[in-house]
Amino acid sequence: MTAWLLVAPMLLPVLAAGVSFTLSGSRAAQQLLGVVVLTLVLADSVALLMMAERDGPTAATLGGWPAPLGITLLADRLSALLLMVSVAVALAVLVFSIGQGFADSGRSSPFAFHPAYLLLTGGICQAYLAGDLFNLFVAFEMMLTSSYVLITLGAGSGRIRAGMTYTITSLASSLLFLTTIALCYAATGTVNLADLSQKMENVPGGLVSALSVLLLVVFGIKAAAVPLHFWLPDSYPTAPAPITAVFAALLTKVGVYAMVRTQTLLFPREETWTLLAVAAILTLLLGVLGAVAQDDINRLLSFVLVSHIGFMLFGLALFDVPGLTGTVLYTVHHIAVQAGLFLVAGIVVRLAGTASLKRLARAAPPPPVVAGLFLIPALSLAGIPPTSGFVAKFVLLQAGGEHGGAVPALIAAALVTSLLTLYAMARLWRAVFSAGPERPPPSRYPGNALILGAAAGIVLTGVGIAVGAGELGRISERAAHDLLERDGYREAVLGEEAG
Amino acid sequence: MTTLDLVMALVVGGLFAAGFYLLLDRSLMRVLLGVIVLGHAANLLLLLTGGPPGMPPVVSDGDEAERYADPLPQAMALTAIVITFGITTLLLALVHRAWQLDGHDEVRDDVEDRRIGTVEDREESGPPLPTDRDHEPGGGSGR
Amino acid sequence: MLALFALHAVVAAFLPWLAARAPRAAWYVAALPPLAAVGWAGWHTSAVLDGRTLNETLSWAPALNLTIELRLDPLSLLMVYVVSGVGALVLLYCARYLPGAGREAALLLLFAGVMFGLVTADQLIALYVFWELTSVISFLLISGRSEGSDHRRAAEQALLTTAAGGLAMLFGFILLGAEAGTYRVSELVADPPSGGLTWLAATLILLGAFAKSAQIPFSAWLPAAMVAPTPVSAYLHAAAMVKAGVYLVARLTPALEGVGPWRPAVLAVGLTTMVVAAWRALRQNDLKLLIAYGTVSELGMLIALLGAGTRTSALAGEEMLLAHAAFKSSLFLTVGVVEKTTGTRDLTRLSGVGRRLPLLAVAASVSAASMAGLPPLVGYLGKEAAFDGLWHAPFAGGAWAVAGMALGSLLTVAYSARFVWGAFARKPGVPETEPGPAAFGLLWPICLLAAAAPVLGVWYAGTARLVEPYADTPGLLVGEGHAYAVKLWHGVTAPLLLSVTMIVLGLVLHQARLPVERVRQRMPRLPDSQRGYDLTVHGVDHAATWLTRHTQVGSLPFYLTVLLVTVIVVPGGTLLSHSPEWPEVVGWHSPIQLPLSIVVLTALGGLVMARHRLTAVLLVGAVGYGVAGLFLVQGAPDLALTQFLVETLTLVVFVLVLRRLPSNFTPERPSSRGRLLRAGVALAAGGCVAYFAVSATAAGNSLELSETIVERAPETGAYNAVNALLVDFRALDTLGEISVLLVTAIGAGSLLGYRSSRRQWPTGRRDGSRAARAFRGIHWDVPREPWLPESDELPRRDRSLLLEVVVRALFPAVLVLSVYLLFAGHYRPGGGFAGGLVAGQAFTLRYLVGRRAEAAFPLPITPRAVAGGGLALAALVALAPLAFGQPPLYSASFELAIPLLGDLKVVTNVFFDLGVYLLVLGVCLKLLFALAQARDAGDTLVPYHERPRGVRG
Amino acid sequence: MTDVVLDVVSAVLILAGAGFCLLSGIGLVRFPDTVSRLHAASKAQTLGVLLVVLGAVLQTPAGKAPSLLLIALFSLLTAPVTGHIVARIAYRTDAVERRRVVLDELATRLVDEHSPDDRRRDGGEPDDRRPDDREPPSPR
Amino acid sequence: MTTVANIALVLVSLAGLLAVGRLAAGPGALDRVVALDALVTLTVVGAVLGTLARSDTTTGYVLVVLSLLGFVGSIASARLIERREDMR
Amino acid sequence: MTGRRARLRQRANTVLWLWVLWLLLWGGVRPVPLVGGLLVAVGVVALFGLPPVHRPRLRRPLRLLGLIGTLLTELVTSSVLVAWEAVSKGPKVPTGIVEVPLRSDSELLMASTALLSLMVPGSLVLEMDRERRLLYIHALPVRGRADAERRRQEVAAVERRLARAFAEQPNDGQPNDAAAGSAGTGGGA
Ligand code: NA
Ligand code: NA
Repeated sequence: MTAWLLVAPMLLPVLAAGVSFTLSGSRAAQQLLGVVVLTLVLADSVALLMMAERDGPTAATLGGWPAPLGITLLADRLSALLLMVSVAVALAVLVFSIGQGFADSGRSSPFAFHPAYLLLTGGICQAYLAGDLFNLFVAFEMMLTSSYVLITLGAGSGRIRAGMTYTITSLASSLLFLTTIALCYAATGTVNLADLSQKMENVPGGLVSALSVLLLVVFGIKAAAVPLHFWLPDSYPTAPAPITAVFAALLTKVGVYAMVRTQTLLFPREETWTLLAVAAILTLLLGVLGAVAQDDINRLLSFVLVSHIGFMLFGLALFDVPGLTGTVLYTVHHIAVQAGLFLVAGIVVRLAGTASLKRLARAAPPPPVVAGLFLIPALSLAGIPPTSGFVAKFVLLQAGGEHGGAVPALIAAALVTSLLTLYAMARLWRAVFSAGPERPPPSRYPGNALILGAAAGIVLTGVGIAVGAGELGRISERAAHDLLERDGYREAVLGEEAG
Repeated sequence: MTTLDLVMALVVGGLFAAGFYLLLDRSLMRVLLGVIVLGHAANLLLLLTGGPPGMPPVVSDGDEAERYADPLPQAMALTAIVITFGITTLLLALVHRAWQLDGHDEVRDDVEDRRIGTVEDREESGPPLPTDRDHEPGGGSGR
Repeated sequence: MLALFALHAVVAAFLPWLAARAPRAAWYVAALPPLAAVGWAGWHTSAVLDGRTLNETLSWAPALNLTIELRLDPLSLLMVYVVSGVGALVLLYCARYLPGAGREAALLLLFAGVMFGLVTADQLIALYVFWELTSVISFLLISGRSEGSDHRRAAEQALLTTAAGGLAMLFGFILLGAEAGTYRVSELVADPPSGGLTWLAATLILLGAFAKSAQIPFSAWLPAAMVAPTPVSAYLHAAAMVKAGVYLVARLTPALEGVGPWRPAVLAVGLTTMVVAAWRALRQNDLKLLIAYGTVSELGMLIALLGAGTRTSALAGEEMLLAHAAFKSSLFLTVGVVEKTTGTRDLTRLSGVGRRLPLLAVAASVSAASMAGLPPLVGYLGKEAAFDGLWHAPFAGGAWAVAGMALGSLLTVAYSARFVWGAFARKPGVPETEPGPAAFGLLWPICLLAAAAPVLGVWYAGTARLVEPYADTPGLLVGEGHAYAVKLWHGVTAPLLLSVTMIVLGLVLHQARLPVERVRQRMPRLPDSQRGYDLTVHGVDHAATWLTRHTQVGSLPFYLTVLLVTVIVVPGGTLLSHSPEWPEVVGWHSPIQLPLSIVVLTALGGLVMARHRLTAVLLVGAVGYGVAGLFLVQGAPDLALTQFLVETLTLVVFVLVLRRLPSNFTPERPSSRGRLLRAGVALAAGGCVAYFAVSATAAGNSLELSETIVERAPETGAYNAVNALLVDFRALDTLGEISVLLVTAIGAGSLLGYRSSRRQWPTGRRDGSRAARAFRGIHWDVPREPWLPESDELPRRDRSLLLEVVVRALFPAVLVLSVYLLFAGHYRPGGGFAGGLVAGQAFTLRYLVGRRAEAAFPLPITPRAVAGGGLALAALVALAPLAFGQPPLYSASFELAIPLLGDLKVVTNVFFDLGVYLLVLGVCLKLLFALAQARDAGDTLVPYHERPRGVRG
Repeated sequence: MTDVVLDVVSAVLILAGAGFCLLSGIGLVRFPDTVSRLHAASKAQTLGVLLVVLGAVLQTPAGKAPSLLLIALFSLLTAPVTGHIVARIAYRTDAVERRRVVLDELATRLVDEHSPDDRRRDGGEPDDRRPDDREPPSPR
Repeated sequence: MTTVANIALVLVSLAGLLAVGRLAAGPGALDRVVALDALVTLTVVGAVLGTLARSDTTTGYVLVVLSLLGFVGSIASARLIERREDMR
Repeated sequence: MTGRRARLRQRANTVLWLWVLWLLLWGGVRPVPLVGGLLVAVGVVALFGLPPVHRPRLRRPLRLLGLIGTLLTELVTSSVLVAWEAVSKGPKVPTGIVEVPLRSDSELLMASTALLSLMVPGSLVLEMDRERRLLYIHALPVRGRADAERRRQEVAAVERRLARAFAEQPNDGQPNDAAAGSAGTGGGA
């Protein structure tokens, strides 16, 4: 049964995508199928989390072939947690896009959105559960290729240009990933992660370090860590709000997840600390300063996204239980919050007809409910207590507080970033929610219940993360523990003789 | 275990170098060619990691397993080839669409990045800039 | 305590709803929770003062050190009286002042609740939580709902300043917590940390307190925040929020007064602020700004007193804190009434208001007197203690402190006088103001607050009982055996004389305001913290735009160059630095690799030089075929087969797209410097990868897995180990891969499917030889027979009898070949992919001859259904074992005994492969259909290079 | 004995086939125009494949030979088609070095046929002209 | 036999190099098409020789596909060249 | 023969060809491929069948084999010729374009003639004129009229022998004369 729970998050969306593609004639059927399947996957992910929480890392090999012969899927606390939050967000975004009518409006190809979206979700799920480096690559490709399609769907000129930037950079990263897999295989003769983590111990140290760093670069591109981030602010903002939301919330996080997974499992003795710390500081500061410099609401949020990847690198750089706990929590929180903000930004842009802060400042403010929906994730992003952002950030800072050396610099960068994020959010608030000279207030909200409901759902997810910080904190801490104690993972995959 | 031979190292390096060179171009078509070449490079490398040339891994009775070429990199490379093919067609469609819309398939610089001027033209002051972006989903083309 | 906090929040949630229905009653309801808090505090007062503290805990996330610990001790008690008492009165005042403002009511009440939480928090992180919440609520209150940009900026400034301080403070808390091993305040005070980074923690915490309490240089936000409605200012900026910093200092002084920078910083900043802000208050004409500066000044004094770390100064600080809350909020509320009744707060336009509003004038004067420190008011009690405490200070620098305090008092007296004079006095030359009637509902809260001054002053014993327990905290210094008692009369002491002197001098200063103003005009300007704030923000903006402009340049080649350089420098550098020696390499393993390598490298060389698209496409095809050859040499016929098929299909798709593109690349040629750089980076990256490859293969992998695969492949029914991997061992990869293929077909179909095209490359021109031209009109080679029915759609000169005949013969053969490959994959090179690709090529062939793939595919199912169905079939085969209690992707094998044929072995993974086949075929068809569609759409357009310059952009 | 004969025959066939391949390569490089080079390229496609495959067939067990025969069959079927189509297009696009053409009966015929421009002037055969044959409007 | 096959391989390889030379040199696009087509055929010949040299019996089926479909790309490219004078 | 029967016969022929192909691919006649091949062949023809065309029947297969044998010898000799031209003349090789009139009106025969003559090195079919039944052959080397005439005869011979093998009667026993006026007139453009 474990195997079924593990494989369903990928198989169901893939099956549904196939069916959805053939169903292209019927929009309603596609919509229903999408929502039903993602709901099922959400339920599945909850079950996985409960299982992982109870039993620790749980693996299944497919087709009845033992690892490393067959492909291993594995859920531990980290992957199940991220899976659950990601699927929840994906579901909410799907509802949002159905409400917004985006899913229907690709004029040339109304059939394209749903299958692509389902495959995107399937790829994301698979990436979290993959216990095999090459399978992870395939999952990435599913996810990324779907994203190439989604970002260029219904495309005008600007989006094509942005799509080029996004696609080409991602492709470069994918090709590097494939190359790295080849190198890992060359050195070890396996691509199974658990097997790799054992065989990597026999590989000469210099090569291991280099492979570790190479993987960092590969996933750093996907995660948009500085200086590999440039593509993100140039591409995400042009996509429609739900697409941007799901990209921002999920794709970069999968990169972070892969980084955490591989670094902890394969290269535990590597001294990547300095590199990661430097990358974290640069990411935090360059990202947030970029946000401060923007005049476009979506670009601003994209830069904030880049910046906050730095927080996740922060915890990974510490490479201890408190630090990784922080990374886990921050990732979980950021998924919900960033998605929520992009969705609300989408509503704002839709209402005002512009994304420029300058022009938004002149426009009439959106209704208070939108302000409320904006405020909570915005404060969360800035790490203002008692939001989820604060919880996650606090855990990271606290983890950093235990270290000496150069860590205070990291903490200082994180604090400056928090402050500048707040500044950026305040600028947004000022532009969007102040009454400009164009006075006429919107008499009636032109959206519908689905849009607001979906946005509210995501925002409430963020609130839930803050409220449930106790339980989440416990899970995250154990997840971090599992990450550093690799024996659990190896035993789950390779059986008792591993270790 | 033998190392990669010099000739193959040269080919792999050459494929990567040429691929990267093309990837750095502004012409989307050249970039696409670069992606294809890099795909070849990665696949070849993957295959070469399986060791020196061997018999095709089609099992027949009485053969020793060592005689065969390593099948795993082959399977992985095959998967990667198909993926690269898919992406190639997608990019080609993108080239086509770019040309359809703009009359060129050049990867132009992002205009929004140019728009970051100075602090003085922040939202507090200065005349509003006209926006050329369409935020309506699906809109923008062909109208 | 938690219940009280919850009460605030719950009531606040209902206020907007209530206010819309009962504008005034909403405020009365709003006042209930703070009143309940005051009542609750009253109930527990004696117990708490006797040392029995109340504790409550809310477990939020204990694993993360996030617990809300609340504790009512004497200092908290004092603060509860201040924040809840004043809060209740302000809310009641608002019933008249801001009826129906539901949002403000909710926020103010919430604020009261948060302040209540803040002053009772016994855990640093909980304290920080409430602390930041006050900042946020103050931001929302100041900015208003849809006010102008000055409100927004003021709110933003307040938020940023206090949040910046808050963050510093949080850092300090974390360092302190790490040092002490606890975040509990009571434990910290009981066992103060001292070593390590405690000094840094203390400094950072002070930064937070200074920012929150508007100390120089962070003071600018408070005067700016005066744009808020007056009751908001009265509460936030007199009684509550700004007191948070003071409270924090008071809270931690017992623990940290001994830490290096604490006392000097507190005294220097506090007293400087006291003097400078008071000096500024003296020149304000806006009554509200006047008391705002006054507030800053008073806060400086409070910080200095409560941070000085002696028992007497703590007493003084507590007295003053109590006094200040009462008099300053009453004065703010007074300004509110004045403004509401007269329409102005400008003291140069007010005259004779005192006569018209006598009750207000009296109440305000009493408050002002308390502010000035006149006996027998509570302000006097505090100031006496302050002078005494500093006079007998058990630490160095006490004399400076006394001087600062004295100067500050002098100025305080002067601006107090200026306030009373400005608001109420008749001024020669100013027309008498005609204020409207002031509702009693506005006046009585002011009177009540004003009355607190004499009551607390005269009933000093009660006041002392309230303030002494904190001052007796063990951490505070008791100077020279001198136990100061709170009394109105201590006899004629040096502090008394000092106090009297300052009052007199202060009044003199007020009288001499005109000459003083002239002196001030000639003095150099003091550094302005507002200007400092503006410069900082501006600097950040500038730095941000500069940095972003120079990094986020928008150029994809630049980004990719950075990426490659990163790869070269970081992983490449790591490898080089670890293993400098080159491993032993052989020249080649198989001589046939040599010519193939030359083919590949030559084609590559041509490719990077090519300027024509078609040339490049053909060369990249050659590279692909060469690589396929290398695959064959390597012993990978499956791979070579797929590579070859893919290469051919790619070439076809390329060509079909190229029909509509210009022949040369755009842009034609990059700059030579750029090219050189690119070449350098690319060569370095290529070399880097090659070096990696050699090093990694030299590491020597284990052959264990590959041997297992070969040995166990027959168990899957597939003797071709590669096929066994694809359809069984690693079928999940295959499923993912065909998903990718499907989605690319979706994307390509959607991108090619636009009918908007205005652009098509013109076909044929008028040049060429006469013979060549002639062929445009000649169509000799048109078969009569319907060899391929769709080809009569073609331009007739494109037809070819030979081609049609051969394709007619080959088309079914190719399909048969594809089916063969599908089934042969188990035993030979082939499989679903190869089969599907070959089938796709059958239709490609028909498309090339007839330009209509639809005609070749006469079945009633669409390519979409073929592709989607293929994916669904593969996924279903993966799911099917569920019905039989087997793991996912399990492949069953059956022996079927069929008459005549003998035993037939069926392995279910064949159906998986069939799904792959169908999907690949469907994808190919989809592509062909989309390409056909794209071709048909649109008409002629002027090509890019021939358009006028301006249009190209 | 037969084995030796078989070996010798197949060696001769193979070497001859490979030799023709090489010669075709030389022709491909040395011939003056596209159509002539096409002649050379056809050599590899027909004779080279044929001889080498035949040589290989002699060395292969009977069960595996059919695949080789199919190679020969398909090569013989498809190569001429490519040759024809490419040659036709080469001629139509002037990829013929006319200085080396001593005799061109096709050109003679073409001269006899009236040119398309003339025909259009005459208004002849409008029905034969498909949309794709239209001349593009000149760029404005 | 292996020797014969190897000698033949050398000859075919030389032919392949000449073909790739033509492919790189052009000058016309049609020349490149011809060269590419020749290259594919030479690959088939070379592969047949290779299987002979290694007595590998599985690769032959790959070459069937190659010989059957090798001309698809050439025809597609040639057709393009006919339509687009600027691509010659 | 009715249309339906012709259709059936042609389809049966196609099925046969596909069946043989299948068996060749599997490399032997064993029960499973035999049945499977028939199924596949019938399936392909049923799903993707093409309209019937006029196809002359192959009456004398041995003649066809003989023709192919002759062609093979010709193949070798002319290959040597072309190869020699490549090595010796190279860039200076003289070529010619020769018009060949055909007798048969069967499209299959015309195509087969073209195909077979294409296999002979040194000749490429440049154009086909279906209506006038003409082939234009680019031949190499062609030094003059005589060479051209020889080529014309060679191709005509191929057609003749094909027609005999297929027992197809040429329309009028004479080369069609539509091109007679221009045939033989030389001169390049
Ligand atoms: Na590491
Ligand atoms: Na606005």
